[in-house]
Amino acid sequence: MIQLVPRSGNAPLWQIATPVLAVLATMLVGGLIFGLMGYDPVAAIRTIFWDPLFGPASGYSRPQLLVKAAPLILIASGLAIGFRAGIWNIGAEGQYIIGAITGAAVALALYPLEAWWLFPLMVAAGMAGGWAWGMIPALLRNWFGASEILVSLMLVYVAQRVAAWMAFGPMRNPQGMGFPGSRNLQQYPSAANPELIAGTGAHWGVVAAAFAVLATWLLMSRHIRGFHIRAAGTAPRAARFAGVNPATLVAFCLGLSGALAGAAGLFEVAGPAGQITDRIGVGYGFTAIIVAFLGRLHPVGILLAGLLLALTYIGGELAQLTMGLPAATVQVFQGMLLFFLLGFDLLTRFQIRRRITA
Amino acid sequence: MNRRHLMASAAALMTALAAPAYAQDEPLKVGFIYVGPIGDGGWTYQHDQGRLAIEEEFGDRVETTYIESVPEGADAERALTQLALAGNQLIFATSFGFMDPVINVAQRFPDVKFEHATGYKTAENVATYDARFYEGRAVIGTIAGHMTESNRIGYIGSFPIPEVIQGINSSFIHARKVNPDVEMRIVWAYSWFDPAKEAEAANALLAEGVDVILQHTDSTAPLAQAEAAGAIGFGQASDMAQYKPSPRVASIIDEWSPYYIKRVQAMLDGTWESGSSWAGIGDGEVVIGEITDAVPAEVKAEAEALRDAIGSGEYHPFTGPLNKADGTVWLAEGEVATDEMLQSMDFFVEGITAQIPQ
Amino acid sequence: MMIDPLSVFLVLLGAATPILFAALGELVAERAGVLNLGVEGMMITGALAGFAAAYASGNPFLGFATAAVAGAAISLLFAALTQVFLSNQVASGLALTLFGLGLAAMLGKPFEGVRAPVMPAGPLRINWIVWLGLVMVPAIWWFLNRTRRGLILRAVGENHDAAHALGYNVRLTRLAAIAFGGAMAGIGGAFISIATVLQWTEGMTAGAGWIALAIVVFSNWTAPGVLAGAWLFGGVTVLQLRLQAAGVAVPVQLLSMAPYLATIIVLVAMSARQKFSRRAGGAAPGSLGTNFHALR
Amino acid sequence: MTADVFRATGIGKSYPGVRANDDVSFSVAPGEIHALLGENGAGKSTLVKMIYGLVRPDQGQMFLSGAPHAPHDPRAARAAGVAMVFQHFSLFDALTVAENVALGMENPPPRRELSARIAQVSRDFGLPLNPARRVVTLSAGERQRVEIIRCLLQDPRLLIMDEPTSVLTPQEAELLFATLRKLAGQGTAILYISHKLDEIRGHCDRATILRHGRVVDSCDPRAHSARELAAMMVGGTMRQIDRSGRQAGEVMLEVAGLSLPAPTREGTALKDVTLTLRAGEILGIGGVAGNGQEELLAALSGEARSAPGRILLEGRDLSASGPDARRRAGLLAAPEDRLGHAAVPDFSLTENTLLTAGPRKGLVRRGMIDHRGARRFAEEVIAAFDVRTPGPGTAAKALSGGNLQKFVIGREVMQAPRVLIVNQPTWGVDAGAAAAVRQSLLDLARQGAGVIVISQDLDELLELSDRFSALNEGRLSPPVPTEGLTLDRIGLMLGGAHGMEEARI
Repeated sequence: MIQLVPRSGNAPLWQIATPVLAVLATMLVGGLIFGLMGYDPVAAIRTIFWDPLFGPASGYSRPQLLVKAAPLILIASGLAIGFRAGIWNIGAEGQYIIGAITGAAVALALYPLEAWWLFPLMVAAGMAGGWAWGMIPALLRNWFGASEILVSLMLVYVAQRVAAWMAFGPMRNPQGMGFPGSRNLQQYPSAANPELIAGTGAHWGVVAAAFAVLATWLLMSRHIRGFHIRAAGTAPRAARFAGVNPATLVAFCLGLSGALAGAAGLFEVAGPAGQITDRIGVGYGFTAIIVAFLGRLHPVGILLAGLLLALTYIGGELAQLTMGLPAATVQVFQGMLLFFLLGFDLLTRFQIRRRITA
Repeated sequence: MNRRHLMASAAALMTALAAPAYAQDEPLKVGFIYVGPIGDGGWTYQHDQGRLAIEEEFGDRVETTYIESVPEGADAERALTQLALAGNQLIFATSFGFMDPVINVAQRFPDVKFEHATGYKTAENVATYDARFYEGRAVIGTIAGHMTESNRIGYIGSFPIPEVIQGINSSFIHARKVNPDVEMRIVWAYSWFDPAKEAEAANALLAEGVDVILQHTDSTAPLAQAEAAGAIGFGQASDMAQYKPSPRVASIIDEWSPYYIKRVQAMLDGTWESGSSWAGIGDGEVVIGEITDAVPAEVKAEAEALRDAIGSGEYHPFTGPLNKADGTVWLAEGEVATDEMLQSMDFFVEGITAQIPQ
Repeated sequence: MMIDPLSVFLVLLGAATPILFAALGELVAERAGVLNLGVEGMMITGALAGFAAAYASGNPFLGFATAAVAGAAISLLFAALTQVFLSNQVASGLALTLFGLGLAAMLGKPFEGVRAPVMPAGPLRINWIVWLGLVMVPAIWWFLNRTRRGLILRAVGENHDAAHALGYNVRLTRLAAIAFGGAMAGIGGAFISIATVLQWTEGMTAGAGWIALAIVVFSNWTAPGVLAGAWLFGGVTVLQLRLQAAGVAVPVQLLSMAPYLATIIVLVAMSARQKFSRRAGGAAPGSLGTNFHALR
Repeated sequence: MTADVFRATGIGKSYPGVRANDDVSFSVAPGEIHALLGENGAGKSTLVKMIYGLVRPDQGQMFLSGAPHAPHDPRAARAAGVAMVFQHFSLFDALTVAENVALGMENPPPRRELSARIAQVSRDFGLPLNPARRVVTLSAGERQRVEIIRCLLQDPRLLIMDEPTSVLTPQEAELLFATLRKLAGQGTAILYISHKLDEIRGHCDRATILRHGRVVDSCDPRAHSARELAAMMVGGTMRQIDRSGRQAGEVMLEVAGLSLPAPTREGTALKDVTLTLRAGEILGIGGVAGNGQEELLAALSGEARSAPGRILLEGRDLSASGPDARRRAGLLAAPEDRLGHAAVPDFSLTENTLLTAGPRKGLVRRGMIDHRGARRFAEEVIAAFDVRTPGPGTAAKALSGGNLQKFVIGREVMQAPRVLIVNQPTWGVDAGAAAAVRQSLLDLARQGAGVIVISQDLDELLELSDRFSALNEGRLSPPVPTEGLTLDRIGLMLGGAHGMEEARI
């Protein structure tokens, strides 16, 4: 008989070991599946996990890791704070979209004005948009007790339709020959979010992501508000006793994660994506949830997890390119990764003992 | 500034990587990026059929690769770059939303040729191609006009963009030509592919008394619904032959193979040049699938005659006199619409009572 | 222009069926205290498995049976994670959705482009599965409120510690509820592939699973409420399209948001009722979303 | 010995690191009310869980009416004729009385018949209940009736009651004992768990006393004084408490007309609470659980805010202030629930100091945490209050109840509060720790602070406090001096019969 005994303290070793174990298990089982599908498992795993970093074209894909990971890390940093407090914002995708729209709206409204302050203003507008979209579930929860999980999720669909409306209507490029989509902000110097140092992939979003990791780490480990958030997540009554107002906390967490998601949306629309289209949301908001969990809701973990998931995306593309693996395999892979992580997570919370049955 | 950085980074990349030089004895590498999965049974499926046709035609002289389900925006840019870095000399980007990414990547890889479907931006090494789907819609419009008993034709639109509006106008004009009592009911699905939504849209139309359904969305769901209601419809993008002989009485097939083969041949011959191709029935890019026996012989003959007239160039589906829906004159007697007029079409012709949503 | 309400109703019956099944299944799981966000993943699994079986056998009903089994089977992944490994239910559910979507897309390749057998119409020319869905509503209501098993299930969801103390097997009850939820979601997904579209394409459930989750909350955790929610959601969707089809100039973009906004509004109304009224009936199950671990 | 309804021989049960029961043997005769007496943690609960099939013993045997009794789950135990009334976790709030009863039965009759039987049994035993009501709407006493009726309907041979009176007023408890008597008269054996000595002396026929998992004695409780029983329970003589040197000084805290709505559906509204607390004084507040104790503590600690002018500390109006501001002003509190309310179970002791000691100890400056300072303070508390733990890095949940309670009380006391409010300061704490906690409260008062002790332990209140008030359905009775107060009078106060309050509802 196997018996689970709750651990009395935290198990820092397991906290680090479980994600590593999860990745290894995913590689193992993933390789098995590839083998069954008739692909060379070793080559597939190598293509996904090794080639983007050290393969022949890694000079290009390494910076791309940053480009792909930046929005994930930015969003996940915010989400993790809420998750720590037991506040489930799973609508970051919507906040991302709205942030992109409000940020781009500033640029499009002022086009073709060139000014140094335009881009900072766009960032502020993007964050404000994401914040506002995040505040909707926060206020509905505080006022009426509505589940923020479902409200934030429903708002993703609303945001997608707002994006389509914008792309076809108010924001449509007047020089776009009737096609949907806004002007391309990459071609509007004051509004663009370019690569800062050539060949690194680093744009302002990458800088912001790095800053977000640092700031959330400071918040969670050094600031009393972070302490309150952590307390509220594991012992809500104790947090209230410590002086935490739950409603304020809900608003803070949803607002902050919304603002970060909004910022991610803005950096994306002004940089790599370039324009508002009806498909501006590409799922970063949902993938960031995985990143947050994979990173154990810890800023440094999120940094690594964001890079790891970016790796699976880019590696997955490479695997399509070089081996003809179907695109869906990446999704299966990410799902498995999360499954394994959640499963192995048991080891951080429980000790496994063998019980001698009489 | 933005542009300069991009260029600089591209230059750095090129020197760093020294992409494999194209040698005559090696096969020509041709890459594709698709917006959907190749199994969508519609748009992407047909492009992939074109890719297979290249392999069939050229055998060992070409090597094709593809990346499917690539979101528009930043991911497209990366996928295109990956294809270029992998040594592909000719790259087909098969969705409108890939337009700006194609232009960006093309600047960084001046030696690689790009082909972008349905867009309007070209460059030295970027050609565009599209098909005159409205020609095919004239033919099925004719069939629809004859076949409807309720004099109500339904049309499921995807998005209100010129390409779709051309199709609606073209089919309506020709349905009215053979049946002056015809009305057209239009439902926008706001999706290219959402089977459940398309089914609901078809049902909404059927409930309005429509007995012929035209669709500019890619799933077979409307045909399935039409069949259950005893109405008819047409295959879209692919032949949808599994619904023969009824409800699918004919189809408009996107046949990209002739163009793809032509362009690959040009690459092999060293005669590739940029340009904008907009070919139709005459070039075999728009194919009317088998008109089944569910259609009376004389209607079938009339439709085939129209097809041939369009194919040979003796008839243009948009020939005056034609008025806009608001009653103003669009084309005078005998006047033929120019391509520019068609490409920015944003109005319905006289007789359609519906509004184009903004 | 008038729109015939009966015809709207007939269309919405079909449109509401996938979410009705999925939401009824999730209702049972949630009444047992399990929040499974993997509905979308289970639906798409059912859509593929059901289609594959219907196509291979030529019998759509066998397809639905297979879909139920497949949905239940994949839900056991979630069950194992949450009931055995005691993982967080929100994260596990999301993982299930992600995994299900990917797995179905991967395994579905051979079934692309083929057509499902046509289903024989049921009584009143309404699909048999639509009827089944309608029957499931009172059946589940009866099960939950009038049977001993249903009582135990509700007890487990309401207070798992007390249920355990009384000797009921919390884990087994929840496993069964999760599997039932999976089976129902599987049937719901299969309705899309077998009865609506008659074809398999990846991602074809297009978010229906999430709607189902919202509808459970909307329903205030009752079976008749789920039916009302599914009909309202289906109704708004259908009506929106009907208005377009009837040529009424409607702001399509705004109307396409309507089902989601309506869900939010009702969600808020329900939550407010539960929050402000001291005697409101049937609020969220007490142990919803929390895992149970007994030291033996 | 076959005449016994229940007999246990040599029962043993171990958990990792704990020997919960060791060689426990005792028996219960038909018609006997048999007390299991012991401190919290003495192994009473584990023992009855084994009888009820929730836990399986490692060693030993049990017999029910002579037949071996080894239930593998509670349903088997119920089938064998064992019924149990739990202290916690046993009712389903959202379900009706009838449904709750049905869940506790093996083969419940159809709904209508069951409702009729519930009505009948509740009439027979004088425990009125409406079977169709949802449990969430019932009072604590009514909830217990549900449990009891659930047991009675099964005609049990052995009825186990786990601390049933902790939620009852003395009057309600009397009613309960009358019911138990009636039942015992019909031949049912009753196993009664409590640590309330007077209750056991008044109503039980025999007592088995447990200490550290072992049976230390067995006696007729009626033949012993409470002090003797306590000595058996604790093992040795009780430490004397030093009450000397206290003098009431300036008014420290004034609460005037404090009314607050119930925070949750199950909570209690506070109704017009008024009190005055002087420096150096200890005010005891008694009451049956669930009559507003938690709500009163929350209103004073700042977890719940009130209208202006309701709460004044040394003349300063703190009604609208949050916990932080109140702590800064010197109004501190220690709630009842150690794990999850007074402390975060997963956090280290160092981190747990930050829960309350930030403002007064300067552990948080401009929002940033002084971890080193927090650790130092945690170490001071550990040293001063003799908290047995490997160090301040230990998680709160790893401490025993008594040690954590010493830490929690110490954390507040060492911040030198002007006024300290504690709720159930010694609940579930071993005697040594309880004495230390009580002494620290007395010392605090002696140093000039005002102390409010909220407790359900009347002995504790009589021992500590200068004045006594009773809390009943959210109303606080006017205080009376503790000197010369009888248990009878307290019982009346707890039941709400304190004269003037009766008139207005």
